[in-house]
Amino acid sequence: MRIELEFYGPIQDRMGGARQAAEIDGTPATLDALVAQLAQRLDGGDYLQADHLRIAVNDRLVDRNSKLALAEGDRIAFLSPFSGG
Amino acid sequence: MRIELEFYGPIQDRMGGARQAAEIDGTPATLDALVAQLAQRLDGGDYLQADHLRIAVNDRLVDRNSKLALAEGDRIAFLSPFSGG
Amino acid sequence: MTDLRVYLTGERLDLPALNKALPDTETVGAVASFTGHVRGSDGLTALELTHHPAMTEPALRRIGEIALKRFALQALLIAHRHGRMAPGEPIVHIIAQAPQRRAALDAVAYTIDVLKTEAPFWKREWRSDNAIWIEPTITDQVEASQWLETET
Amino acid sequence: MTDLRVYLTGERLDLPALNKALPDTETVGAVASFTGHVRGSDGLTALELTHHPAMTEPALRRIGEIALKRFALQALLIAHRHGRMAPGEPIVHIIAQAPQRRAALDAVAYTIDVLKTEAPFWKREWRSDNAIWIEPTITDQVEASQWLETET
Repeated sequence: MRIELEFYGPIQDRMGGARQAAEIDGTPATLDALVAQLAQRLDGGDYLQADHLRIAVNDRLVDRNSKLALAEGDRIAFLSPFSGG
Repeated sequence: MRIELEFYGPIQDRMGGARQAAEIDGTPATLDALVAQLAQRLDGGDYLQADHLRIAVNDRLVDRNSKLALAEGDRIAFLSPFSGG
Repeated sequence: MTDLRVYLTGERLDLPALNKALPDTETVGAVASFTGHVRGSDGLTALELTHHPAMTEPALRRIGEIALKRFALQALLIAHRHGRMAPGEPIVHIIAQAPQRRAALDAVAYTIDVLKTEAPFWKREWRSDNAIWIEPTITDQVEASQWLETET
Repeated sequence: MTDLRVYLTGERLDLPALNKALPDTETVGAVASFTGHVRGSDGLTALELTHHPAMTEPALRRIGEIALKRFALQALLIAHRHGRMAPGEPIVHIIAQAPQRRAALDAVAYTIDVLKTEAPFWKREWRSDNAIWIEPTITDQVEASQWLETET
Protein backbone atom coordinates (compact mmCIF):
# COMPACT_ATOMS: atom_id res chain seq x y z
CA MET A 1 0.00 0.00 0.00
CA ARG A 2 1.26 3.43 -0.91
CA ILE A 3 1.01 6.32 1.55
CA GLU A 4 2.21 9.93 1.62
CA LEU A 5 4.63 11.18 4.25
CA GLU A 6 4.78 14.85 5.19
CA PHE A 7 7.39 16.59 7.32
CA TYR A 8 6.86 19.91 9.10
CA GLY A 9 9.56 21.97 10.74
CA PRO A 10 13.21 21.02 11.38
CA ILE A 11 12.50 17.36 10.62
CA GLN A 12 12.44 18.36 6.96
CA ASP A 13 16.19 18.81 7.04
CA ARG A 14 16.71 15.29 8.42
CA MET A 15 14.32 13.62 6.01
CA GLY A 16 15.54 15.56 2.99
CA GLY A 17 12.37 17.43 2.14
CA ALA A 18 8.78 18.23 3.01
CA ARG A 19 7.16 15.13 1.54
CA GLN A 20 7.81 11.73 0.10
CA ALA A 21 5.81 8.66 -0.83
CA ALA A 22 6.30 5.35 0.98
CA GLU A 23 5.36 1.75 0.22
CA ILE A 24 3.97 -0.14 3.25
CA ASP A 25 3.85 -3.91 3.86
CA GLY A 26 0.62 -5.30 5.26
CA THR A 27 -1.64 -3.17 7.43
CA PRO A 28 0.12 -1.95 10.60
CA ALA A 29 -2.39 -2.16 13.48
CA THR A 30 -1.14 0.90 15.35
CA LEU A 31 0.66 4.11 14.53
CA ASP A 32 3.64 2.74 16.49
CA ALA A 33 3.80 -0.28 14.21
CA LEU A 34 3.68 1.91 11.13
CA VAL A 35 6.42 4.16 12.47
CA ALA A 36 8.58 1.13 13.31
CA GLN A 37 8.25 -0.08 9.73
CA LEU A 38 9.12 3.37 8.33
CA ALA A 39 12.07 3.62 10.72
CA GLN A 40 13.61 0.53 9.12
CA ARG A 41 12.73 1.37 5.59
CA LEU A 42 13.63 5.05 5.17
CA ASP A 43 16.96 6.83 5.11
CA GLY A 44 17.23 8.52 8.52
CA GLY A 45 13.99 6.79 9.48
CA ASP A 46 15.15 6.10 13.05
CA TYR A 47 14.45 9.73 13.86
CA LEU A 48 10.72 9.20 13.22
CA GLN A 49 10.56 7.32 16.53
CA ALA A 50 11.69 10.39 18.50
CA ASP A 51 9.26 11.12 21.33
CA HIS A 52 9.03 14.84 20.71
CA LEU A 53 7.52 14.47 17.24
CA ARG A 54 3.76 14.68 16.94
CA ILE A 55 2.07 12.67 14.22
CA ALA A 56 -1.07 13.46 12.25
CA VAL A 57 -3.00 11.08 10.04
CA ASN A 58 -4.88 12.95 7.31
CA ASP A 59 -4.48 16.21 9.27
CA ARG A 60 -5.61 14.87 12.64
CA LEU A 61 -3.21 14.38 15.55
CA VAL A 62 -3.12 10.73 16.58
CA ASP A 63 -1.58 9.04 19.62
CA ARG A 64 1.21 6.65 18.78
CA ASN A 65 -0.47 3.70 20.44
CA SER A 66 -3.88 4.29 18.91
CA LYS A 67 -5.34 1.84 16.42
CA LEU A 68 -4.79 2.54 12.78
CA ALA A 69 -7.00 1.71 9.78
CA LEU A 70 -4.61 2.76 7.08
CA ALA A 71 -5.88 3.19 3.52
CA GLU A 72 -4.16 3.74 0.21
CA GLY A 73 -3.08 7.35 -0.20
CA ASP A 74 -3.39 8.28 3.49
CA ARG A 75 -1.21 11.19 4.55
CA ILE A 76 1.01 10.73 7.59
CA ALA A 77 2.53 13.98 8.85
CA PHE A 78 5.49 14.14 11.24
CA LEU A 79 5.51 17.43 13.12
CA SER A 80 8.57 18.86 14.86
CA PRO A 81 7.87 20.65 18.16
CA PHE A 82 5.79 23.75 17.49
CA SER A 83 7.30 27.20 17.88
CA GLY A 84 4.67 29.78 17.10
CA GLY A 85 3.91 33.22 18.46
CA MET B 1 -1.09 78.20 64.87
CA ARG B 2 -3.48 77.89 61.96
CA ILE B 3 -3.25 75.00 59.49
CA GLU B 4 -5.32 73.83 56.54
CA LEU B 5 -6.98 70.42 56.50
CA GLU B 6 -7.82 68.67 53.24
CA PHE B 7 -9.96 65.58 52.77
CA TYR B 8 -9.82 63.32 49.72
CA GLY B 9 -12.29 60.58 48.92
CA PRO B 10 -15.10 59.21 51.09
CA ILE B 11 -13.71 60.94 54.18
CA GLN B 12 -15.13 64.17 52.73
CA ASP B 13 -18.62 62.96 53.57
CA ARG B 14 -17.69 62.33 57.21
CA MET B 15 -15.85 65.60 57.67
CA GLY B 16 -18.47 67.66 55.86
CA GLY B 17 -16.38 68.90 52.97
CA ALA B 18 -13.08 68.87 51.12
CA ARG B 19 -11.25 71.37 53.31
CA GLN B 20 -11.36 73.32 56.54
CA ALA B 21 -9.02 75.42 58.61
CA ALA B 22 -7.95 74.33 62.11
CA GLU B 23 -6.34 76.10 65.06
CA ILE B 24 -3.59 74.07 66.74
CA ASP B 25 -2.24 74.38 70.30
CA GLY B 26 1.51 74.26 70.70
CA THR B 27 3.68 72.34 68.25
CA PRO B 28 2.81 68.64 68.12
CA ALA B 29 6.06 66.66 67.85
CA THR B 30 4.69 63.89 65.65
CA LEU B 31 1.92 63.44 63.15
CA ASP B 32 0.25 61.11 65.67
CA ALA B 33 0.18 63.88 68.25
CA LEU B 34 -1.31 66.32 65.77
CA VAL B 35 -3.98 63.81 64.75
CA ALA B 36 -4.81 63.13 68.41
CA GLN B 37 -5.35 66.84 68.95
CA LEU B 38 -7.55 67.15 65.85
CA ALA B 39 -9.50 64.06 66.91
CA GLN B 40 -10.57 65.81 70.08
CA ARG B 41 -11.18 69.16 68.55
CA LEU B 42 -13.13 68.48 65.34
CA ASP B 43 -16.66 67.24 64.78
CA GLY B 44 -16.24 63.60 63.72
CA GLY B 45 -12.53 63.95 64.41
CA ASP B 46 -12.21 60.45 65.90
CA TYR B 47 -12.31 59.08 62.39
CA LEU B 48 -9.01 60.81 61.56
CA GLN B 49 -7.25 58.18 63.69
CA ALA B 50 -8.48 55.33 61.47
CA ASP B 51 -5.54 53.18 60.32
CA HIS B 52 -6.58 53.00 56.71
CA LEU B 53 -6.24 56.74 56.10
CA ARG B 54 -3.00 57.99 54.62
CA ILE B 55 -1.81 61.44 55.56
CA ALA B 56 0.17 63.97 53.54
CA VAL B 57 1.86 67.09 54.83
CA ASN B 58 2.15 69.71 52.11
CA ASP B 59 1.52 67.05 49.45
CA ARG B 60 4.01 64.51 50.77
CA LEU B 61 2.94 61.25 52.39
CA VAL B 62 4.18 61.06 55.96
CA ASP B 63 4.27 58.17 58.45
CA ARG B 64 2.12 58.75 61.50
CA ASN B 65 4.99 58.28 63.90
CA SER B 66 7.40 60.52 62.03
CA LYS B 67 8.58 63.80 63.53
CA LEU B 68 6.71 66.91 62.58
CA ALA B 69 7.95 70.49 62.24
CA LEU B 70 4.62 72.15 61.69
CA ALA B 71 4.47 75.73 60.40
CA GLU B 72 1.70 78.24 60.04
CA GLY B 73 -0.42 77.52 56.96
CA ASP B 74 0.82 73.94 56.47
CA ARG B 75 -1.61 71.72 54.62
CA ILE B 76 -2.48 68.36 56.17
CA ALA B 77 -4.35 66.05 53.80
CA PHE B 78 -6.30 62.99 54.95
CA LEU B 79 -6.59 60.48 52.12
CA SER B 80 -9.18 57.71 52.03
CA PRO B 81 -7.96 54.40 50.57
CA PHE B 82 -7.14 54.88 46.90
CA SER B 83 -9.30 53.33 44.22
CA GLY B 84 -7.89 54.16 40.82
CA GLY B 85 -7.72 52.29 37.55
CA MET C 1 17.10 52.92 26.25
CA THR C 2 14.18 53.02 28.63
CA ASP C 3 11.26 55.28 28.12
CA LEU C 4 8.51 56.20 30.59
CA ARG C 5 5.44 58.18 29.52
CA VAL C 6 2.86 59.25 32.06
CA TYR C 7 -0.31 61.06 31.02
CA LEU C 8 -2.87 62.27 33.52
CA THR C 9 -5.76 64.02 31.84
CA GLY C 10 -9.34 65.19 32.20
CA GLU C 11 -9.92 64.55 28.48
CA ARG C 12 -11.14 61.29 26.98
CA LEU C 13 -8.18 58.93 26.40
CA ASP C 14 -7.42 58.53 22.70
CA LEU C 15 -6.37 54.87 22.60
CA PRO C 16 -5.24 54.72 18.95
CA ALA C 17 -3.05 57.78 19.52
CA LEU C 18 -1.62 56.33 22.75
CA ASN C 19 -0.88 53.06 20.94
CA LYS C 20 1.29 55.03 18.54
CA ALA C 21 3.03 57.07 21.26
CA LEU C 22 5.81 54.60 22.05
CA PRO C 23 8.57 54.20 19.48
CA ASP C 24 8.39 51.07 17.31
CA THR C 25 11.95 49.87 17.56
CA GLU C 26 13.19 46.64 16.08
CA THR C 27 14.55 45.43 19.41
CA VAL C 28 11.07 45.31 20.98
CA GLY C 29 9.89 41.71 20.83
CA ALA C 30 6.81 41.95 23.03
CA VAL C 31 4.13 44.54 23.70
CA ALA C 32 1.44 44.02 26.31
CA SER C 33 -1.37 46.38 27.19
CA PHE C 34 -4.27 46.82 29.54
CA THR C 35 -7.25 49.14 29.26
CA GLY C 36 -9.80 49.66 32.01
CA HIS C 37 -13.20 50.98 30.95
CA VAL C 38 -16.19 52.30 32.88
CA ARG C 39 -18.44 49.27 33.09
CA GLY C 40 -22.10 50.10 32.62
CA SER C 41 -24.35 48.50 35.22
CA ASP C 42 -27.71 49.10 36.94
CA GLY C 43 -28.47 52.47 35.49
CA LEU C 44 -25.00 53.92 36.02
CA THR C 45 -24.95 57.48 34.74
CA ALA C 46 -21.29 58.28 35.17
CA LEU C 47 -18.12 57.32 36.99
CA GLU C 48 -16.24 60.21 38.55
CA LEU C 49 -12.55 59.94 39.34
CA THR C 50 -11.04 62.48 41.67
CA HIS C 51 -7.27 62.80 41.80
CA HIS C 52 -4.90 64.75 43.99
CA PRO C 53 -3.73 67.83 42.10
CA ALA C 54 -0.10 67.52 43.22
CA MET C 55 0.44 63.91 44.29
CA THR C 56 -1.18 61.74 41.63
CA GLU C 57 1.13 62.29 38.69
CA PRO C 58 4.32 61.74 40.75
CA ALA C 59 2.76 58.56 42.16
CA LEU C 60 2.07 57.23 38.66
CA ARG C 61 5.60 58.14 37.65
CA ARG C 62 7.06 56.33 40.66
CA ILE C 63 5.05 53.19 39.93
CA GLY C 64 6.24 53.38 36.33
CA GLU C 65 9.87 53.77 37.27
CA ILE C 66 9.74 50.76 39.55
CA ALA C 67 8.04 48.67 36.86
CA LEU C 68 10.57 49.72 34.20
CA LYS C 69 13.41 48.56 36.39
CA ARG C 70 11.83 45.48 37.96
CA PHE C 71 10.81 44.00 34.60
CA ALA C 72 13.74 45.39 32.57
CA LEU C 73 11.33 47.08 30.16
CA GLN C 74 12.27 49.04 27.09
CA ALA C 75 9.30 51.38 27.47
CA LEU C 76 6.19 51.88 29.56
CA LEU C 77 3.19 54.13 29.05
CA ILE C 78 0.63 54.90 31.76
CA ALA C 79 -2.34 57.07 30.78
CA HIS C 80 -4.99 57.78 33.40
CA ARG C 81 -8.16 59.77 33.13
CA HIS C 82 -9.78 61.86 35.85
CA GLY C 83 -13.13 63.62 35.97
CA ARG C 84 -16.55 62.37 34.96
CA MET C 85 -16.81 59.50 32.48
CA ALA C 86 -19.75 57.82 30.75
CA PRO C 87 -20.14 54.01 30.69
CA GLY C 88 -17.79 52.54 28.08
CA GLU C 89 -15.20 55.31 28.30
CA PRO C 90 -11.58 54.33 29.01
CA ILE C 91 -10.23 55.11 32.49
CA VAL C 92 -6.68 53.83 32.23
CA HIS C 93 -4.41 52.55 29.46
CA ILE C 94 -1.08 50.86 30.10
CA ILE C 95 1.44 49.64 27.52
CA ALA C 96 4.69 47.80 28.26
CA GLN C 97 7.41 47.00 25.72
CA ALA C 98 10.10 44.43 26.44
CA PRO C 99 12.40 42.04 24.63
CA GLN C 100 10.47 39.02 26.01
CA ARG C 101 6.77 38.35 26.53
CA ARG C 102 6.87 37.43 30.23
CA ALA C 103 8.36 40.82 31.19
CA ALA C 104 5.80 42.76 29.16
CA LEU C 105 2.83 40.76 30.48
CA ASP C 106 3.96 40.87 34.10
CA ALA C 107 4.76 44.59 33.93
CA VAL C 108 1.24 45.42 32.77
CA ALA C 109 -0.32 43.27 35.49
CA TYR C 110 2.00 44.82 38.09
CA THR C 111 1.25 48.38 36.99
CA ILE C 112 -2.54 48.07 37.04
CA ASP C 113 -2.59 46.08 40.29
CA VAL C 114 -0.30 48.49 42.12
CA LEU C 115 -1.85 51.62 40.63
CA LYS C 116 -5.26 50.59 42.01
CA THR C 117 -4.14 50.90 45.61
CA GLU C 118 -1.04 53.13 45.41
CA ALA C 119 -2.03 56.04 43.16
CA PRO C 120 -4.23 58.70 44.77
CA PHE C 121 -7.52 58.39 42.92
CA TRP C 122 -10.99 58.13 44.36
CA LYS C 123 -14.04 56.81 42.54
CA ARG C 124 -17.67 57.79 42.77
CA GLU C 125 -20.50 56.15 40.88
CA TRP C 126 -23.32 58.42 39.83
CA ARG C 127 -26.88 57.21 39.24
CA SER C 128 -28.76 60.30 38.15
CA ASP C 129 -28.20 62.66 41.12
CA ASN C 130 -27.01 60.09 43.65
CA ALA C 131 -23.33 59.42 44.15
CA ILE C 132 -21.69 56.62 46.09
CA TRP C 133 -17.99 56.28 46.77
CA ILE C 134 -16.39 53.07 45.54
CA GLU C 135 -13.94 51.70 48.06
CA PRO C 136 -11.10 49.42 46.97
CA THR C 137 -11.99 45.74 47.30
CA ILE C 138 -10.14 43.14 49.32
CA THR C 139 -9.15 41.56 46.02
CA ASP C 140 -7.56 44.84 44.93
CA GLN C 141 -5.56 44.96 48.14
CA VAL C 142 -4.47 41.34 47.91
CA GLU C 143 -3.40 41.64 44.28
CA ALA C 144 -1.38 44.78 44.96
CA SER C 145 0.21 43.40 48.11
CA GLN C 146 1.43 40.27 46.31
CA TRP C 147 3.63 42.50 44.17
CA LEU C 148 4.56 44.92 46.92
CA GLU C 149 5.63 42.36 49.48
CA THR C 150 8.35 41.08 47.21
CA GLU C 151 9.53 44.60 46.48
CA THR C 152 11.53 45.32 49.59
CA MET D 1 -22.41 36.94 24.57
CA THR D 2 -19.01 35.48 23.83
CA ASP D 3 -17.15 36.23 20.68
CA LEU D 4 -14.09 34.46 19.24
CA ARG D 5 -12.21 35.84 16.24
CA VAL D 6 -9.33 33.92 14.72
CA TYR D 7 -7.31 35.33 11.86
CA LEU D 8 -4.48 33.41 10.20
CA THR D 9 -2.91 35.35 7.40
CA GLY D 10 0.13 35.72 5.18
CA GLU D 11 -0.39 39.50 5.08
CA ARG D 12 1.09 41.99 7.52
CA LEU D 13 -1.11 42.27 10.64
CA ASP D 14 -2.93 45.62 10.77
CA LEU D 15 -2.91 46.28 14.52
CA PRO D 16 -5.11 49.41 14.56
CA ALA D 17 -7.74 47.58 12.48
CA LEU D 18 -7.56 44.51 14.74
CA ASN D 19 -7.94 46.75 17.80
CA LYS D 20 -11.23 47.94 16.34
CA ALA D 21 -12.46 44.47 15.37
CA LEU D 22 -14.04 43.53 18.70
CA PRO D 23 -17.29 45.26 19.65
CA ASP D 24 -16.97 48.07 22.22
CA THR D 25 -19.78 47.15 24.54
CA GLU D 26 -20.52 48.94 27.79
CA THR D 27 -20.32 45.73 29.81
CA VAL D 28 -16.62 45.24 28.98
CA GLY D 29 -14.62 46.53 31.93
CA ALA D 30 -11.18 45.25 30.99
CA VAL D 31 -9.25 44.75 27.78
CA ALA D 32 -5.81 43.17 27.72
CA SER D 33 -3.62 42.57 24.71
CA PHE D 34 -0.34 41.07 23.65
CA THR D 35 1.63 41.60 20.46
CA GLY D 36 4.71 39.60 19.51
CA HIS D 37 7.06 41.22 17.01
CA VAL D 38 10.04 39.93 15.06
CA ARG D 39 12.98 41.03 17.18
CA GLY D 40 15.91 42.27 15.12
CA SER D 41 19.25 40.83 16.22
CA ASP D 42 22.69 39.97 14.81
CA GLY D 43 21.97 40.78 11.19
CA LEU D 44 18.62 39.00 11.06
CA THR D 45 17.19 39.38 7.56
CA ALA D 46 13.80 37.80 8.10
CA LEU D 47 11.80 35.44 10.27
CA GLU D 48 9.82 32.82 8.41
CA LEU D 49 6.82 31.14 9.97
CA THR D 50 5.54 27.96 8.41
CA HIS D 51 2.09 26.75 9.38
CA HIS D 52 0.13 23.61 8.62
CA PRO D 53 -2.39 24.36 5.88
CA ALA D 54 -5.21 22.38 7.50
CA MET D 55 -4.38 22.07 11.20
CA THR D 56 -3.20 25.49 12.35
CA GLU D 57 -6.40 27.48 12.21
CA PRO D 58 -8.45 24.83 14.04
CA ALA D 59 -5.72 24.65 16.69
CA LEU D 60 -5.90 28.42 17.23
CA ARG D 61 -9.66 28.19 17.41
CA ARG D 62 -9.51 25.39 19.98
CA ILE D 63 -7.08 27.35 22.16
CA GLY D 64 -9.37 30.36 21.90
CA GLU D 65 -12.47 28.39 22.85
CA ILE D 66 -10.79 26.99 25.93
CA ALA D 67 -9.57 30.46 26.95
CA LEU D 68 -13.02 32.01 26.46
CA LYS D 69 -14.54 29.45 28.76
CA ARG D 70 -11.76 29.13 31.33
CA PHE D 71 -11.56 32.88 31.93
CA ALA D 72 -15.25 33.68 31.32
CA LEU D 73 -14.31 36.18 28.63
CA GLN D 74 -16.70 38.36 26.69
CA ALA D 75 -14.53 38.26 23.59
CA LEU D 76 -11.17 37.04 22.38
CA LEU D 77 -9.23 37.81 19.23
CA ILE D 78 -6.24 35.80 18.01
CA ALA D 79 -4.47 37.02 14.88
CA HIS D 80 -1.38 35.13 13.70
CA ARG D 81 0.85 35.79 10.75
CA HIS D 82 2.64 33.21 8.63
CA GLY D 83 5.24 33.59 5.89
CA ARG D 84 8.33 35.75 5.80
CA MET D 85 8.53 38.81 8.07
CA ALA D 86 11.07 41.60 8.43
CA PRO D 87 12.43 42.67 11.85
CA GLY D 88 9.84 44.78 13.67
CA GLU D 89 6.81 43.23 11.95
CA PRO D 90 4.07 41.81 14.18
CA ILE D 91 3.78 38.01 14.34
CA VAL D 92 0.82 37.59 16.66
CA HIS D 93 -1.80 39.86 18.24
CA ILE D 94 -4.14 38.73 21.00
CA ILE D 95 -6.94 40.75 22.63
CA ALA D 96 -9.14 39.60 25.52
CA GLN D 97 -12.22 41.42 26.82
CA ALA D 98 -13.71 40.61 30.21
CA PRO D 99 -15.73 42.23 32.97
CA GLN D 100 -12.70 42.15 35.32
CA ARG D 101 -9.01 42.83 34.81
CA ARG D 102 -7.63 39.55 36.17
CA ALA D 103 -9.58 37.46 33.65
CA ALA D 104 -8.47 39.62 30.71
CA LEU D 105 -4.81 39.66 31.80
CA ASP D 106 -4.67 35.93 32.53
CA ALA D 107 -6.45 35.02 29.30
CA VAL D 108 -3.89 36.87 27.21
CA ALA D 109 -1.00 35.23 29.08
CA TYR D 110 -2.66 31.82 28.72
CA THR D 111 -3.30 32.24 25.01
CA ILE D 112 0.22 33.29 24.06
CA ASP D 113 1.87 30.73 26.34
CA VAL D 114 -0.24 27.83 25.08
CA LEU D 115 -0.18 28.94 21.45
CA LYS D 116 3.63 28.79 21.47
CA THR D 117 3.71 25.05 22.02
CA GLU D 118 0.24 23.89 20.92
CA ALA D 119 -0.39 25.60 17.58
CA PRO D 120 1.43 24.08 14.61
CA PHE D 121 3.87 26.76 13.56
CA TRP D 122 7.55 26.43 12.86
CA LYS D 123 10.06 29.26 12.84
CA ARG D 124 13.16 29.82 10.77
CA GLU D 125 15.55 32.73 11.10
CA TRP D 126 17.15 33.96 7.91
CA ARG D 127 20.49 35.74 7.79
CA SER D 128 20.97 36.57 4.12
CA ASP D 129 20.79 33.11 2.50
CA ASN D 130 21.27 31.01 5.62
CA ALA D 131 18.28 29.71 7.53
CA ILE D 132 18.22 28.08 10.96
CA TRP D 133 15.20 26.53 12.59
CA ILE D 134 14.20 27.98 15.97
CA GLU D 135 13.18 25.24 18.37
CA PRO D 136 10.87 26.01 21.29
CA THR D 137 12.77 26.78 24.48
CA ILE D 138 12.46 24.95 27.78
CA THR D 139 10.91 28.16 29.16
CA ASP D 140 8.22 28.00 26.47
CA GLN D 141 7.43 24.43 27.44
CA VAL D 142 7.36 25.17 31.15
CA GLU D 143 5.11 28.21 30.73
CA ALA D 144 2.65 26.31 28.56
CA SER D 145 2.63 23.25 30.78
CA GLN D 146 1.79 25.30 33.87
CA TRP D 147 -1.51 26.22 32.23
CA LEU D 148 -2.11 22.84 30.62
CA GLU D 149 -1.54 20.71 33.71
CA THR D 150 -4.42 22.36 35.49
CA GLU D 151 -6.68 21.94 32.48
CA THR D 152 -7.64 18.30 32.78
